[in-house]
Amino acid sequence: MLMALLKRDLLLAFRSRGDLLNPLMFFMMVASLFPLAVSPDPQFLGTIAAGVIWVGALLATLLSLDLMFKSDYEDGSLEQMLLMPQPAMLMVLVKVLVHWLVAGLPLAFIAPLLGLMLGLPNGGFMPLVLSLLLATPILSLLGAIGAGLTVGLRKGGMLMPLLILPLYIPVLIFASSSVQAGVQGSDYLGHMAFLGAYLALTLVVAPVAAAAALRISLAR
Amino acid sequence: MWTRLKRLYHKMGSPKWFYEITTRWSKWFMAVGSILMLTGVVWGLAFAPADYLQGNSFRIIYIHVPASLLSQSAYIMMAVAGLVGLVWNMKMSFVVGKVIAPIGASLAILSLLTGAIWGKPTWGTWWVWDARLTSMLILLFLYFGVIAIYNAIENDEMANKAAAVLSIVGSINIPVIKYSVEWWNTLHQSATITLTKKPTMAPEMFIPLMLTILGFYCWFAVWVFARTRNEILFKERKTNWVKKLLQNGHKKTTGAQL
Amino acid sequence: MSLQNLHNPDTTSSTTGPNATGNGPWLSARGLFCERDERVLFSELNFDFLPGDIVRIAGPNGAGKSSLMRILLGLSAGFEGELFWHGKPMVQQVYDFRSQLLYLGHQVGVKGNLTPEENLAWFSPAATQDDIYGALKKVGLSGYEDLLTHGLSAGQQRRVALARLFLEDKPVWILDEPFTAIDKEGVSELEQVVINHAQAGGLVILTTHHDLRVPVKTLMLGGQESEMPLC
Amino acid sequence: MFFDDFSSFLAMGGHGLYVWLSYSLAAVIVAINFISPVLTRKKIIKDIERQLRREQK
Repeated sequence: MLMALLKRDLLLAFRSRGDLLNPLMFFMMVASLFPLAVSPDPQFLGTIAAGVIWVGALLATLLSLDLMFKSDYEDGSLEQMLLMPQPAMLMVLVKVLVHWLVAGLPLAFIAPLLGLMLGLPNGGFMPLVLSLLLATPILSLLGAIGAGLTVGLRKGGMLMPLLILPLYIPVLIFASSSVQAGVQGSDYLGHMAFLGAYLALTLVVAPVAAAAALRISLAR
Repeated sequence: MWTRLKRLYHKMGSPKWFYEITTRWSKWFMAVGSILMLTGVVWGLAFAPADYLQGNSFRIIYIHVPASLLSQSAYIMMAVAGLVGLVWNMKMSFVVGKVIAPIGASLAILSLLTGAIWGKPTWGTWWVWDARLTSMLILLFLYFGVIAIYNAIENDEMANKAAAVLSIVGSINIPVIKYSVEWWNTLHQSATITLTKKPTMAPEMFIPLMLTILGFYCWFAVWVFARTRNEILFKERKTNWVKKLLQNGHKKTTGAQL
Repeated sequence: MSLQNLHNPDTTSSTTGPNATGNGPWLSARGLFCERDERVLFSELNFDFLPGDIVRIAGPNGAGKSSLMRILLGLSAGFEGELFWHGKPMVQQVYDFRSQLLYLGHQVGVKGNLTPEENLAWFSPAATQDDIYGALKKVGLSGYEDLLTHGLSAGQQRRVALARLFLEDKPVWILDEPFTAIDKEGVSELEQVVINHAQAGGLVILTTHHDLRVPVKTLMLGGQESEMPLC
Repeated sequence: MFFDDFSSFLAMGGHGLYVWLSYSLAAVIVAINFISPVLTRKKIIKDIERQLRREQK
């Protein structure tokens, strides 16, 4: 049943490819606002590139989180999923996996392009991609909690950033400073270790919390 | 033993019992808290020596640190109350969690304001991205999230449970957030006191701080109890014991007027 | 089976749980109590649903029909009392119960962006393509198997979900207004399907506004005129 | 007493503004926390009494 769910959700994502592009386009737009707003000086852009790209990635993820459970809630599939004879946290894990594949992973591929546009020094590219690969699953996992809590609410889209952004701060700190470390030519293994540990923690906590959140949201 | 525990659990789940016991406790907490605060503040303001580096601005510590400590532990208390509510389906526990949120947020604001004011003479600007102030700001954001969820969900039971889940996740994240913010900003002064380590402050500076911390905790209890009693009154407004309570109270006030 | 009111049966059985032997009731409740917005929907509700039963949950609007269904499904925690599945407390048996359950709600969970075949493939992963085509034929959707569902009419979309009744081998059916948006012939066919399922030893629990030409047990909620909420 | 006289106590060695501003903000927030439940309580009691009177009629 979980495999079937995975297949179904990937198929659905593929059918609505247009929706998937929206966060990516948003990601690019946010990043290109900074040269316009602050300064196009390559020297200066290079120093803020890591932060800009990572802030953009956080916001783009927030934008796509609404899709995680919303349509399934509206057409009754979510009820059916909660009635599957497996713990709901497994279902949440499948949902998170699909969200990451369609919304998190593409960010890691497109980020080097933004790095070039923002004049990110050479040493920063490797940690940028690595940190995105390692930390976007965290964003999806924590996001699932927010999406689960707000799924039944009409104004949920406004509420979610408020609930989730504070939890994203450790990711932002370590991921963007890993890029800074790469730029300065120093070791960024410690940053990755932290991100890995945080990923492990959220992998344990988030599915349980998100499943509980979904049950609460559906128990009107 | 087990049956006694069970009876205690049922008692604590009973709004009437909670209402009555906290009415009695509040007076004591109020008295003890006020004495502690008065002594602590007078001692701290007028009698404690000035810091040899920061001078007299250091006296802000006697409200900044209690407010910071209390707003952090209030968040944890809120999460624990939520957990108890979710696991044992104890309604009173949810109520306590709900009333802590605005109090904790107000203390976080107090901590931030006093921190900023303290920063002006110390660092020369009103706001510095110091590790502890930044963590406190994020804690305030976490409080905002919980309060926003109470406002967004109309159904009480759903709101309580959703806020409980959020505060539990938040409190699991607090150590991670604190660690990462401290790591991010290691340039600043370390925490003023740690409860486990021997204080590096002089005793005549440290004792009044302990007094105001304890005093703040007592007052916090009074605030939580008062708000909880309000919630109980409203929730139980159709029960006989509330009606009786109000009638008795009414008689008393008219008696006093005569 | 005759029409009978299950509300408040003799209280002697309510103190003990239902017996756990093989032929005992499948789904039972003891002392169910539910209140919404400070209004008691039902209290001291006891019942035993046996294999072969067709149970209709009835009552005026707001009597708690959907609430009771959601409680039975385990989607709502806002109740007191105990549920039993095969004589054992439901809390320990919830995954076993769900593995035997087919539920159709108001929203049936059919995705417009999937074809009927793809929709059914995730509901019943074990089914082969032939099974799915056969089931779709039985609900009159032959030839629509690989069209996107949002192109179908509302009635046809519901029929996609109803095809699950032929596809999945689940003993317990819980159907919330299954006849909505179904035409007359469809209704009588569906009634026959429900009867067949019960005669084959299955349990059907449903709500409907239709007058069923099927012998059913009726669980009447809100016998007294429901009070208007105080405001 | 650490200070020589009352005016130096008020001045706080030049930091008077910061110290007294902090303490008055604290007083305000503490006062809000004490007063707001009392006001809420009065409102709730009034509402319940109005409800009771309506029921008696």
